[in-house]
Amino acid sequence: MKVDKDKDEGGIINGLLGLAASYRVTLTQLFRKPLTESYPEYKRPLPARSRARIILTRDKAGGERCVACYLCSGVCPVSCISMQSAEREGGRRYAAWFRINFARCIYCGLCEEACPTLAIQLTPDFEHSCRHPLDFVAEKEDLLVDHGGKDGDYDFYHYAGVDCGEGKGTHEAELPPVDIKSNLP
Amino acid sequence: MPYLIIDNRHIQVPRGTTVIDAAERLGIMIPRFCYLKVLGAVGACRMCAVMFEAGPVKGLQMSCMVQAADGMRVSTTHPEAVAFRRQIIEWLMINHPHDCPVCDEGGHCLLQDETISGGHSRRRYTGAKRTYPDQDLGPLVQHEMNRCIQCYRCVRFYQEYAGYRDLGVMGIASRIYYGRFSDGALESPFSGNLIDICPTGVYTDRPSRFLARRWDLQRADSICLHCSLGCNTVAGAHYRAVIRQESRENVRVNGSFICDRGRYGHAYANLAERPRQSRLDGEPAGWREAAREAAARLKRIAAAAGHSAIAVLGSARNSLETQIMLRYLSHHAQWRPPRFFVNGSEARSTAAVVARLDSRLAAGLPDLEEADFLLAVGVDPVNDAPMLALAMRQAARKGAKIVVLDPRPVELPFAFDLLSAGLGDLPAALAVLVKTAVSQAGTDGCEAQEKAFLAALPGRVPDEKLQGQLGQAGGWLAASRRPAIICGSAIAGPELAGLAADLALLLQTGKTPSRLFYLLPGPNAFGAGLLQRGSRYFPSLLQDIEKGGVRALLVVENDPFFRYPDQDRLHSALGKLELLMVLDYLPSRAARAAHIFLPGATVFEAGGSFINNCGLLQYAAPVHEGGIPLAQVSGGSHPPRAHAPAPGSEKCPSAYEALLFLANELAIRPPTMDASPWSLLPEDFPGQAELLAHPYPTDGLQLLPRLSEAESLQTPVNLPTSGPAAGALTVLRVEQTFGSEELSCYAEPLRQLAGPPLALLHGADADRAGVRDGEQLCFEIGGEKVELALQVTNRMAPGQLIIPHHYALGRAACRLPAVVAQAELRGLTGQDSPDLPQAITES
Amino acid sequence: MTEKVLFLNQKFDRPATLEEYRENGGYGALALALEKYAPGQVCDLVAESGLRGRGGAGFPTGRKWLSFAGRKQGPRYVVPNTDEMEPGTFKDRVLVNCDPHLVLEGIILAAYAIQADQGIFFIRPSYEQDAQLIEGELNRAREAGYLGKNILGSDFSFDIEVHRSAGRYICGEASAQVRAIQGYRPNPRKMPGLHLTERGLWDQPTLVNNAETLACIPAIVSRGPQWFKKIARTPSGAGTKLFCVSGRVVRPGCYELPMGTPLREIIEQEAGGMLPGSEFKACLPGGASTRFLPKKQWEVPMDFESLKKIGHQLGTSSIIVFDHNTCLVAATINLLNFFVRESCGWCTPCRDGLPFMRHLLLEIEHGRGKEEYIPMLRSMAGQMRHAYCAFAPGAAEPVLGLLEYFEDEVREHLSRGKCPCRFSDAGGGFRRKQCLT
Amino acid sequence: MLPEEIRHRLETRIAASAHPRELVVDVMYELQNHYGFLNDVALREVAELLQLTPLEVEELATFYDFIYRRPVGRFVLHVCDGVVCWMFEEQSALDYICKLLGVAPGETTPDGQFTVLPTVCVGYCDHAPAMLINGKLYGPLTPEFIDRTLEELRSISCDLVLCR
Amino acid sequence: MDSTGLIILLAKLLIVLAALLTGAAYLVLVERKLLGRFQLRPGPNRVGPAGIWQPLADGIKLLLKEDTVPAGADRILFLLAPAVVAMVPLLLFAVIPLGPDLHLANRTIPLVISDLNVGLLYILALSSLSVYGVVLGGWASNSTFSLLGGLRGAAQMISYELAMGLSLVPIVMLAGSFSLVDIVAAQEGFPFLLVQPVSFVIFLISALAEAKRLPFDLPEAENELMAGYHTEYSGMRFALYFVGEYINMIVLGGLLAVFFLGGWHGPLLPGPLMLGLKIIPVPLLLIWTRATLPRLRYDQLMQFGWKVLVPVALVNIVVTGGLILWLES
Repeated sequence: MKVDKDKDEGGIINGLLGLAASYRVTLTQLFRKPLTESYPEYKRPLPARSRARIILTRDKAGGERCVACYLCSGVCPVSCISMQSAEREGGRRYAAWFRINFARCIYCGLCEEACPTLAIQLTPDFEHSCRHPLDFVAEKEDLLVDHGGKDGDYDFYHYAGVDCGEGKGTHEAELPPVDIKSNLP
Repeated sequence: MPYLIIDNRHIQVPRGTTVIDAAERLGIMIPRFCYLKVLGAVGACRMCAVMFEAGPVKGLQMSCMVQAADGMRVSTTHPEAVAFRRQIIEWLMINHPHDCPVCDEGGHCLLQDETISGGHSRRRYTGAKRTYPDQDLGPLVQHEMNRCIQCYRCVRFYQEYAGYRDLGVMGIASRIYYGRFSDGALESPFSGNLIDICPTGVYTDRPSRFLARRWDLQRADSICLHCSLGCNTVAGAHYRAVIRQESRENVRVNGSFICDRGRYGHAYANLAERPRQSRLDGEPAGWREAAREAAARLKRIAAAAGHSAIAVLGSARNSLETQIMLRYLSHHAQWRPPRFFVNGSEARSTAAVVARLDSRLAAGLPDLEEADFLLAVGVDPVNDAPMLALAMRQAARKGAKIVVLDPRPVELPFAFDLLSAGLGDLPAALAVLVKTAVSQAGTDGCEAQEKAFLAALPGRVPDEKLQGQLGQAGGWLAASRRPAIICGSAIAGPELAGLAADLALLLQTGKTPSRLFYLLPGPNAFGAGLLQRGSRYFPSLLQDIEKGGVRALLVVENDPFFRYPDQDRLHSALGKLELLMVLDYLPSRAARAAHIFLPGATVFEAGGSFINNCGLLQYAAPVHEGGIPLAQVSGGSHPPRAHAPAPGSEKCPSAYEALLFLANELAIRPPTMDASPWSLLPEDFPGQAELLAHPYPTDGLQLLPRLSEAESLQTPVNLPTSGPAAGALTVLRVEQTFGSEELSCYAEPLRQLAGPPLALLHGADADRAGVRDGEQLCFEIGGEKVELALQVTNRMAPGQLIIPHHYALGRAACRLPAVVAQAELRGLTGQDSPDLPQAITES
Repeated sequence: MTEKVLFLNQKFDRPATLEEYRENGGYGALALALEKYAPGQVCDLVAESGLRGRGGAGFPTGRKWLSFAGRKQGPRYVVPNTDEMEPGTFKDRVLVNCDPHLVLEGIILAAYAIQADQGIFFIRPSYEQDAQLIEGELNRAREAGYLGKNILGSDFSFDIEVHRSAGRYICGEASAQVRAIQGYRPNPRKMPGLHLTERGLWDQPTLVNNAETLACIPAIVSRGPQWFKKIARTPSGAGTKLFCVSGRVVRPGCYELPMGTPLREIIEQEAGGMLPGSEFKACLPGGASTRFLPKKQWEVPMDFESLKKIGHQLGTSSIIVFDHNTCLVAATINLLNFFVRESCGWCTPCRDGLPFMRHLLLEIEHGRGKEEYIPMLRSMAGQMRHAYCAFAPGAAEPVLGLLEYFEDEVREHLSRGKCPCRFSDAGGGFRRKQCLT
Repeated sequence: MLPEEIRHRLETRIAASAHPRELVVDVMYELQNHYGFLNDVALREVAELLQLTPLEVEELATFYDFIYRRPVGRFVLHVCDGVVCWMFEEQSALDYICKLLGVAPGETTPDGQFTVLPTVCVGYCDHAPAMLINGKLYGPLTPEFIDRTLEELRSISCDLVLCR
Repeated sequence: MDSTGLIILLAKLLIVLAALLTGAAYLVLVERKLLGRFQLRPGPNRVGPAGIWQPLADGIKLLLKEDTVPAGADRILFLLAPAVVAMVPLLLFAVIPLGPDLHLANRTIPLVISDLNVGLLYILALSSLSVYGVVLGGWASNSTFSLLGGLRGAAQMISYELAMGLSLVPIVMLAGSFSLVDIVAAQEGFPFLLVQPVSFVIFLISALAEAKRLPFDLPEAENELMAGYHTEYSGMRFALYFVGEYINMIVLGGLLAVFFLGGWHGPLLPGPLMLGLKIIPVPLLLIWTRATLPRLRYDQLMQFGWKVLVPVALVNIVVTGGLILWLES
């Protein structure tokens, strides 16, 4: 009730004038040219950070970046990501299979935030529609692309400190492996 | 009882409690890396620093190194302490790799938690990181030294706590290295605990490597079924496969650890060859269809040949619910009472144990740790029940004297005295030992009955050396204040179990609070023992089958072929049956031979209650729904998209539910509609009232039959004092840590560790037979050949031939009777000469 | 001429023999003690003398000995610690080489005082020559009846064996030394509320004392504790002390001087002053694990209390003298290098913290330092005092000294973006860095 | 293989000891002297003699710096880099010796004569800069002194072994 | 009534129905187009040129959609409720005179479907009936959203019906008849708007509220109640609610024209066209209002209805009555 009293301060005239002013505003809009871009005829270039279809990128050497750490599936609020991690020859961890159910995906981008290897990325490509819900289920083959996407130079395994066949101590900022039998003090 | 203040909260703790533990009691988790309650404090990581503001100790101190004292005021959040702990984390992280995403520890990593909770997020150290080469530590544990933060937990557990000496710390300064001398499998059967203990990912679970994150696992509290100790575990399943098992702390049973057999023995639940399809006369059939047909045939047989033509065989791995249902069903259908043991000796031993173990005597593993003298008879702890060895080691570390009386070359991770007595001599030797002890300690206060009993015990064994050793051990026993007798049932018969109880009672009357600890032949053997009262043993049942008195046999989660000595007899007998119905989850021979087969559910799918060797009833919760593991459905690539269940993946009812279904079909209605298993309990079942009131006690329920005084000291004292005639060998078929237990022998990594089976022979016998160590021996048994490498040792009792139950020995080895006298040995080999060389022919 | 206690029989070119030692009253104290004093009385004498441990920590020796009373029965051990591995310290080598029997008599007296059965002479590998010398002298002492069963006809039996170490500074720490002797990894180990004097070697009461400490005992027993105490030049000191002077002085060496002799006097008179062309810049007054002592403080009397008053430690009283040409940042790096290498790897501050500090100093030395490194160093060095044993706090001392007295020099590294020293030919024919300023 | 004589001597000593483990350093020294360094065979023999596991011996062998787990030459030059020696030669003595012998620190000369190792203070600070060769102390070092000493050592036929 | 009369009546019915339904359908398009332009977008423009076939496409789509009935719904009521909503405005139009009587082949054809002498009461009665469509639809759906929507609708419509009825009393007083034909006839000289501006405003606002359009669309407030009382409807039944709403808008225009703007009276143009011209601005005004005003809060809505509109309408009656008395006297 108190609210009304406060609001009533301007009086009926002011109220009516305000009402009229708002009608005028909408009316002037009516005669302006629509801003709409007609979509299929004209496709607006979207920023790289737009969040639409998800891809799995590769590192510079062409290897899969995904290490199947389950962080994306762990953080996904709609549980649309599932995978099975496995060990590749040489000790590299990778996804034996990797599946995103785009029918569930809400394109929130949390998976991309969580990804420690920059493997999973959202792209501006939003145009995908299917008739059958199961056609929205994308497997690793469907998700893998042959480029590095954003920050294509980063290679997790160069910094991770795990041996994937190149030997210990060969990556960025690593000392050669400790030789405990060394005679040096 | 010191009274102190931690973070403005008051607490009183027992004397000797460290401040870190006192804080934990208040729910204040002081960060730590090197400290583990069971391993004690060493103060190496410096992570648990807190501020002592008042009291006998002042200033910043490690809370694990300071014992709580009166008047202490401690602040865990003092800025100086927080700053110091932050600094410690930063120091620890300068060399820690950036590999959490590919580390299996990620998600349940103490280092991760404490780094994040400590707020360390920016790297100030600009130098390069130290790296280490890794080692191959065998099929169970994966090594990744780069992650190490040098907390020393692993060596302290491995060397100090568990007593194995092949993993240690090498190097110095910031080049400390934890590992073995060279690549190779860890020797300790407790190596899996390194995975739980390591605060980061240096040791990770190898069989489940890269399979799942902890947060994705379906986890539930479970019970280990691989021996009778009933250790507590947490099982984790992912994508319909049980992939990991961890220990669960229970101070009444296993403490904080479990053995590797328990940790990795769960593979049987995920086997590709696990039967998941019901079969009706060899043809696949629907579960209900098969079960209905079974009921129909049972009715027909009962009508034609009488109710007693139907017999039931349960097992020591049945859940208690299943056992109760079996008994209820057979009672109300007027079938023969259920049998639970294939081996008659096991059945009698278990009966003796159940009859003799009462709460005055029963000890748990923690009680053994407190004992000052341990006498183990007929037990090879590391092979029979590994966690027993760990408990015994804790007693040894506290200074207990330990004596093992066994025919086998027992190896234990601590100093002990091995008294080698042949299998037949065990009861007598035990009697001599205790007689010596009691007479040395004095028999004052003994009633006449006890004195008579004592007098009737044999005073000597034939072997002079053994006699001397027994005398010495008797002296130690007499001097001890808290002795415990550990008695096995794997090789020794019921006489030994009875005698052990008698002796424990006798010692107790002699004012020594002695305890008794039995091992049993299965995770729920105790339950079977309680419910098998009045029923005869399997061999007699076999006779009835052969005579045609029994025409239908219902086998629930058992495989008579796995252990029954005479395979041919068993085979022909079961062939005579009109109906052999098998309910199991293992791809067993019996399952293949069944007319009607119903697939069962494992403990991970159905859950169940089990009574361990000390009479403690514990409940294992179901972990997951079950079904064919996704990896098998998909064959490694991505699983099918459709939601339809894969063929054969319908959820298998538990044995209890299957029997309930059968009972309904047979119009045997349980008294209550909800059919709580406990409502079907026989009235003389111990703890029945409590079970009805609290059906699933969370912390276990001690179920020990009440024994009257009159029941004590009842063993017939005319004990055998010698084994088979000279020149003959007693064949012992023994358990092995890995590769011999019915369930865990399906686990591939454990099979790798089990290695090829060995036959053990005493040096003197080997000399007589003219065979040498390492020789390949060929045993011919009923036309089948078993090849075994011979190991000659003088640490065992002469006159025995020791052969492990081993998955690789297959059915031929099962034919060896547990004990062969001379004549039988001859018959076994089909030769007439009593001499050894004929029994063992060189290949 | 001051009183000599330890270097009474100094021959400079060779060790004193048993005969020479006996001529000067050697083994008289032992005979006296066995004859006149009960073991407890010997402990009392030592306590009265005010003798404090010469190994670095300065714990009152008498108090340590007295704590043996009432300890559990069974074998007891004496471990004379000759594992000095601290840079700049060589007094035990000189002492043993000068008068081995003095040390032996001290050990036997200590053993008598605490009723020990066995002595284990712990010697570092680089003193192998001395170990062989001792082994020879032990045999001589045995032949003369000072060791073995029923020493000098009394019912006291005691023997000493030599334990050779295989290196590592940490073995000088008492509990680590005990573990080293037992054949375990020599990490210092403490049990809450338990001391070595209760559970040491093989869980038996064990006395670990520096060789120099033990060498003082015969004089205390034979000439009286009051006499011993009064030799010192300051009331807070007691007895004499071996001062090892090394570094850029004319006559580096080991000098026996009364406790409380001023530092300047030791350097200028005994050691002959600075080398030509060198100026005193700083010194480490007590070995590598003490703080740099600047010139303004060099009048300080060298004893435990006086040094403590101005924020320094006597340590092993090994005076390492730096001249004005030495870059103290580089010197600290060298010291830290030693500590990093010799850390036993037991606790985190020592194992991982010291390399971090060395890294920061190296960055500063190589001109890559940042302003924030100075507070970082200061805080880390301060945190070191919460490490497991005294090793890491000792290692942090030079850094703390550097930041306390020579912060300007550190800042100069930062502001110049490089070390303000350059290489020149000097000192023994090798190229040497010299400060430009 | 270990000569019977050494083995016997060690076994006697071990049998006489109340705590055999106490002798582990001495046994390692002994076998190191015999083999030149403590190789894996020697290490296993130490373990066997003392009834330890190879790992337990390795735990100690890798801890101590005077137990050599890698091959060394006939003479091991432990060149002191303690602060006093450093003050006089600023790494140069080590550099000089390495240059002279053509090896890096930790390496052995191709003729198997010398191994150069930097080492912590050898307790010869009054003769800084100093070094330790097979247990014998040398100092103060100058280029000429080093040249002369190494020449002398080369000409010595027998091993000058005090400790290594 | 003879057969010709019946045929004529049926023809009138057909014409009116066709015009109303087409009008309603295209009003949807007009609304979407206009709202689009108010919001600087083009509006529907894909089906046919400028989207003129959009209503057709919508109709086909809605017809083809599955007609679902939620579990637990009161099936009969659920099915009937939309029909009530759609029928009421159609029936209302029966009493609106479209023009002067037409004389054709010596027959007088009144351009009204039915000239009830209680036409105004008929209107009030029918508009009360439409409350049932809302309430029953909401209740029968067995859904919380629907029920709340129905409740709100009932409260709102009943409240504003009062003001609406009161606002028409002066018109009756002026015209002296309840017949709409008479009311139109009474305005031959001047439209009542000039003498009854207050009534006009009250009627306009109440009618807006009756039509449940912005700013009075609380019963179907999307961001609170999904779609209010018709949340659970689908396909053609869903469409019926909208048919009802849009016809209602046209009928509202007709009523305004009849009561205040002189009905079909006007210069130049024939009656029905004149009426049409007067009707058209009303839906446009409503659409404009929808684009302009935000939704009221519920308490504001009730307060406005009961505390402002009803008293003002009462005062207006008294004043009008006084004036009439004064003028007559």
